[in-house]
Amino acid sequence: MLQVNIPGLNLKNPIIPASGCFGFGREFGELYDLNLLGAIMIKATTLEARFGNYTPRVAETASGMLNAIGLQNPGLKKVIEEELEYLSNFTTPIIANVAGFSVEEYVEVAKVLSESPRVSALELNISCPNVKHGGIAFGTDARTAASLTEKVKKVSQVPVYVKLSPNVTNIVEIAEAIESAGADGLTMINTLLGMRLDLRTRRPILANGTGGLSGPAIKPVAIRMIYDVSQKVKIPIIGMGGIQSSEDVVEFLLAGASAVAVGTANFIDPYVCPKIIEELPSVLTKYGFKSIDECIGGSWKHGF
Amino acid sequence: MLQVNIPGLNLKNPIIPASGCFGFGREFGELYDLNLLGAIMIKATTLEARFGNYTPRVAETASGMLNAIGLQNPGLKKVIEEELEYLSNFTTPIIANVAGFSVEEYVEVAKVLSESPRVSALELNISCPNVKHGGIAFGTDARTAASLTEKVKKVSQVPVYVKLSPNVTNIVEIAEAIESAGADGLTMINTLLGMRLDLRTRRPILANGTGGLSGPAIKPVAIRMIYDVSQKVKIPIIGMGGIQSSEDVVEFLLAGASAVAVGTANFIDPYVCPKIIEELPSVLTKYGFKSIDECIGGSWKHGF
Amino acid sequence: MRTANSTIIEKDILIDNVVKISLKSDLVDLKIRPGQFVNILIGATGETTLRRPISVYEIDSENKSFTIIFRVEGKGTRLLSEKTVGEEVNILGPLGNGFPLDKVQKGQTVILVGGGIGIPPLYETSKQLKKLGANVIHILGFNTASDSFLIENFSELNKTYVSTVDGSFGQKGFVTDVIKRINLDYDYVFACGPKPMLKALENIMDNSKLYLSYEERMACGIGACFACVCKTKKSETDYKRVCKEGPVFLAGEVI
Amino acid sequence: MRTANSTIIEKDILIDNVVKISLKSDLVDLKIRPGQFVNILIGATGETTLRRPISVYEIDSENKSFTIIFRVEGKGTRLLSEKTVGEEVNILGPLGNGFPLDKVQKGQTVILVGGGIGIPPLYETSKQLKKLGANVIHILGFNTASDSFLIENFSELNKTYVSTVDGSFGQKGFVTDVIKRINLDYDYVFACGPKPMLKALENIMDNSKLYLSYEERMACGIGACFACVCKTKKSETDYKRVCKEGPVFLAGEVI
Ligand SMILES: Cc1cc2nc3c(=O)[nH]c(=O)nc-3n(C[C@H](O)[C@H](O)[C@H](O)COP(=O)(O)OP(=O)(O)OC[C@H]3O[C@@H](n4cnc5c(N)ncnc54)[C@H](O)[C@@H]3O)c2cc1C
Ligand SMILES: Cc1cc2nc3c(=O)[nH]c(=O)nc-3n(C[C@H](O)[C@H](O)[C@H](O)COP(=O)(O)OP(=O)(O)OC[C@H]3O[C@@H](n4cnc5c(N)ncnc54)[C@H](O)[C@@H]3O)c2cc1C
Ligand SMILES: Cc1cc2nc3c(=O)[nH]c(=O)nc-3n(C[C@H](O)[C@H](O)[C@H](O)COP(=O)(O)O)c2cc1C
Ligand SMILES: Cc1cc2nc3c(=O)[nH]c(=O)nc-3n(C[C@H](O)[C@H](O)[C@H](O)COP(=O)(O)O)c2cc1C
Ligand code: FES
Ligand code: FES
Repeated sequence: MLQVNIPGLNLKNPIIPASGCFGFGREFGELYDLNLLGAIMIKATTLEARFGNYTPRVAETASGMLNAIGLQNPGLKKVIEEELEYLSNFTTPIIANVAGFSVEEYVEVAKVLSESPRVSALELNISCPNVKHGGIAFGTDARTAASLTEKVKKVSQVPVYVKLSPNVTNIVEIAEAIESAGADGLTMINTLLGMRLDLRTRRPILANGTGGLSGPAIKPVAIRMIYDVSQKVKIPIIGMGGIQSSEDVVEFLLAGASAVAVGTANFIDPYVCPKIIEELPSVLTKYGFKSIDECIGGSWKHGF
Repeated sequence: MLQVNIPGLNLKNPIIPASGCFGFGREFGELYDLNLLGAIMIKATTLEARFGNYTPRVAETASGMLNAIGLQNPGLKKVIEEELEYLSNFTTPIIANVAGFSVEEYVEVAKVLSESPRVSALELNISCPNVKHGGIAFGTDARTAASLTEKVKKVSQVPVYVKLSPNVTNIVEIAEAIESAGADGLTMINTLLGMRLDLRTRRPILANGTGGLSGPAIKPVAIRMIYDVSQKVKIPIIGMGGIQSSEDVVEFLLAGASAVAVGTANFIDPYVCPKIIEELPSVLTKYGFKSIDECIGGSWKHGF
Repeated sequence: MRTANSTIIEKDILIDNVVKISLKSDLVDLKIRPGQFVNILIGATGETTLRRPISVYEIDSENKSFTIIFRVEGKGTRLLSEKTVGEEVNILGPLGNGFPLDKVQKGQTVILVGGGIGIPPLYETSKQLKKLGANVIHILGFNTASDSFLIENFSELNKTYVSTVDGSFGQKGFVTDVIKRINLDYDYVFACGPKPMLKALENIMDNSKLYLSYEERMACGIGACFACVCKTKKSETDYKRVCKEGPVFLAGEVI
Repeated sequence: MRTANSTIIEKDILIDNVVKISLKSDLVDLKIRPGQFVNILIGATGETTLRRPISVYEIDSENKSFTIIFRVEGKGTRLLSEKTVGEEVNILGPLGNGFPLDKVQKGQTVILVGGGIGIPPLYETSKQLKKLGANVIHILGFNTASDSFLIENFSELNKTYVSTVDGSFGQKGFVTDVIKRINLDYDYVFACGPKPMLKALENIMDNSKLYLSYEERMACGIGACFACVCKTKKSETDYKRVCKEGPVFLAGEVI
């Protein structure tokens, strides 16, 4: 009932922990069997190891949080040798999140990661708002995004999903450009740019100043963007932004997502992914669905 | 201590109910003395009367709400003859919110409203996300926004504040263009475009499909945008987006706003504006401020 | 109309998912009219942002309290149902117009028609109509016997007919089937219930005597936000606000 | 480490804004170590989204309960302080490494240095060190006498020195002033308190014997999100997570 097939990914269920909210799986692996998951989106990987931003890196907001981790990761080599090695203990498909500060870096990281037998698909992160150069700069202009997608597609051994930034005037235009450039799928949304100030210090709470807003607060924005984009592209969408429950999952599927990723909710309830996977069948039944496929795009497809 | 002077507006305090969340003041006038308020932003006015969108027009979201009222209003003539007439019973400055579906309409509405002795300033609403044409279309492109601002400035008898849409890739660029076009001030932010689906009907909850997201959920986005824009323009900003408390007000002032507007919170606590006005002095004192002026831009100005 | 922190002094579960709560509240001093509603702040912003509109079921001026009855629908009503005696909730009210009791004269016949969770606001209405000396008749509709509630309370006050869709209690069918069968003369009909019931009444009753209580999603509840607006026949832009000019409208007044 | 719904079985206000809460919890079965912390879900998302990290003050394995002591700082701790006996909270734990009790041998001297709200985690530490047969000495620092708490509890266990910044109780000045005065030999120092206190200790104590408990804003609390990371001297990109490799680090281990 929960099975979903999208390029490179035969998912036994549509629930995927979101990149950056699940590390490389080790910590959650202490809490439950990672094989329960539909797939795993691992933390953004850059060519070299990065420490990321200074702390504080997180701040709470109403029904959400800001983060400015700054793409901390052990670098491509260690990700392959240590993290993907650890993940070889599981059969769950791995989606590797690719970040960079130049086209060349993106291409190199994507090429090498895609060659790993442990990686089923790439998620091209052109929407990280927390680094000064790179990241979001590649995701807010349709031509830049398309050109990067094309180059990565050329070298990748596995399907390429491109992660869209919500911080744009016209997300449909960017999605269409990325589709035309050959992307196999889209993942959306990354975080909204936000800030909080500390009244005592009179300064931003985050050392980085701005951060990415995630959590239930942004769900309506995510639903709207997926609803709009899914009607204009043919490639599948992995939806995310504020998912906390099985009901939220159904809402994302109805909006037009084929699978979903859960980010911030992992911090609130570390068991949230297996919990949703367990509950999803009965919630689907409650709302009259016989399968995931029947849900996808149900809010705008005819026949409902 | 709470006094703020910005073009056209000598505010006895910086607290203003936001446009569309306060009607034309009559209903809240039954609850408290409207003269307590710093100013009042009245509901968007178009040339002709408009019914607006079908219902449901509102939906709840995590720490926020969606609305798609669709610029319902009695039309320019009635606003002047009936609503502004009612507001003549009070001395609080009125900021008239100007909407339209064409440049000509904006210019005509702005001209006539600005001639009313009861109107102290205009708020040019180029960011309403809830109508198919006009509204937001004027606010997401820097050149269109600047050209409209220029035309309205030519006919207006009072200072013109332009209300910015957060649904853009680069809000600083648009703010700068509007400043160059002669705007006297900015108001920001209008709502974020969002959507919610009803799992039972499998359709958007709002009859209009999408709606504008407001409330505490969007506060971090508002703070970030005001922080960025206020450092790049010289004209004052009236800040809004999720304000619920005196602490929130101080956060907006520190980010760079000179005054603030309170929207959604009026629905949660109809007395929220007078309550904030009463508490604000002690909250300012608590955080070591002697005046509003001292707060404004405090997060990025030197000497703090 | 104003806000008041009101204390829950009694709580009953009438049937599965239908809860009755009595509140000690200064709002009672403001003279609540039958058919009016209040707008309840459930609690923490984030969980529920907006207030929830609920009609007044009964008013006890002496005890300075009033009672509401509501069905657990979603998050807000669930959280409200979990509150316990002694807890405070902030309530805005009284709101709206209420039923036009001022039109009713002694000896006139008023039929009160309620469907499901639309029934509670008719109770105080019935009590006050009786005090006015009107002949009051209740027609209450439910889906099935196990869904029914308040039948005894209404029966104690005035003559009460009941219908259930499946015939498990009272007459099988809809309230309109009862109305057709008993075929009464009447001066007024006041009705509250699901939209299809209100439509059905419009089709068979004298619309100049029929007052219907409407529901619409609300934000402010006081007339300021234009969330709850209905069109009228007068013009393309003429409107009524359910929260302010309503929730009770003469049949045909709004479309 | 796992989550458990834990029931508040006791609640005390120690001084203004400092609250002690005991919880019946299955987490106790997982063997909590002194200096470890738990991550508490305060309640409704929206009001507080993230969990709040609080150290363990005392463990009662027999009674399957543990105790925390916290200061009301902001929204989360305020809401937690308003919870009553009988209420449940969801707790994730035990988290972090705790103090290195395994390094301490019978007869060795351990100085426990605590400042303000950093004092509570030293209590279970002291109890277990005593059981191990170590000589334990407490040095507790407060701002002023009326801010002080737990002095008696610590005094009952082991020798306890107190300093207050304004001299209103114990020695006037900082914990470091006490240390300089008593000039003790020691095998280990375990410390928890504000950053300036930890820095001051690094300056005057033998860093190879000094273990410091750090605080950092957290999201996951389990090592997955990289919110709470500190640099080390090893390289520009080497790091430790306060929630996983910490919160207790050897002096100089992180910068
Ligand atoms: C004037 C008026 C009087 C009412 N009187 C009663 C009453 O006496 N007893 C009773 O059980 N119910 C009554 N209702 C309906 C009641 O307001 C809704 O059932 C309730 O708001 C649902 O909230 P929820 O959080 O449980 O559901 P959710 O679906 O979680 O609510 C989400 C949002 O939708 C709104 N909403 C959902 N359903 C309705 C609805 N039917 N009408 C208006 N808004 C809705 C909620 O207020 C909230 O803003 C009345 C509604 C109106 C407008
Ligand atoms: C490992 C560890 C152990 C701790 N043990 C204790 C203890 O035993 N007793 C005690 O009183 N306090 C302890 N603290 C500090 C405690 O976590 C904060 O005081 C608390 O999180 C503040 O939350 P709030 O909602 O009241 O404040 P708010 O300012 O409203 O919190 C907003 C956000 O900032 C975070 N935050 C604010 N202050 C701190 C801080 N000092 N450290 C980490 N995050 C913070 C909150 O967790 C929350 O995410 C500990 C912190 C850590 C990291
Ligand atoms: C702490 C944190 C770290 C994140 N790191 C990454 C990252 O490395 N790469 C990425 O593509 N997205 C990253 N994200 C974004 C999430 O993958 C996700 O798109 C976003 O948080 C919205 O989903 P949510 O609301 O469920 O958290 C991060 C989010 C958070 C909260
Ligand atoms: C119900 C509703 C109606 C609104 N109508 C208008 C409007 O007519 N004109 C306008 O410029 N903004 C309108 N807004 C936007 C608000 O003025 C404000 O910019 C926005 O809601 C953010 O502030 P808040 O989070 O405090 O509500 C409306 C908002 C709401 C919630
Ligand atoms: S709910 Fe705001 S006008 Fe009726
Ligand atoms: S809080 Fe997430 S890694 Fe430490």
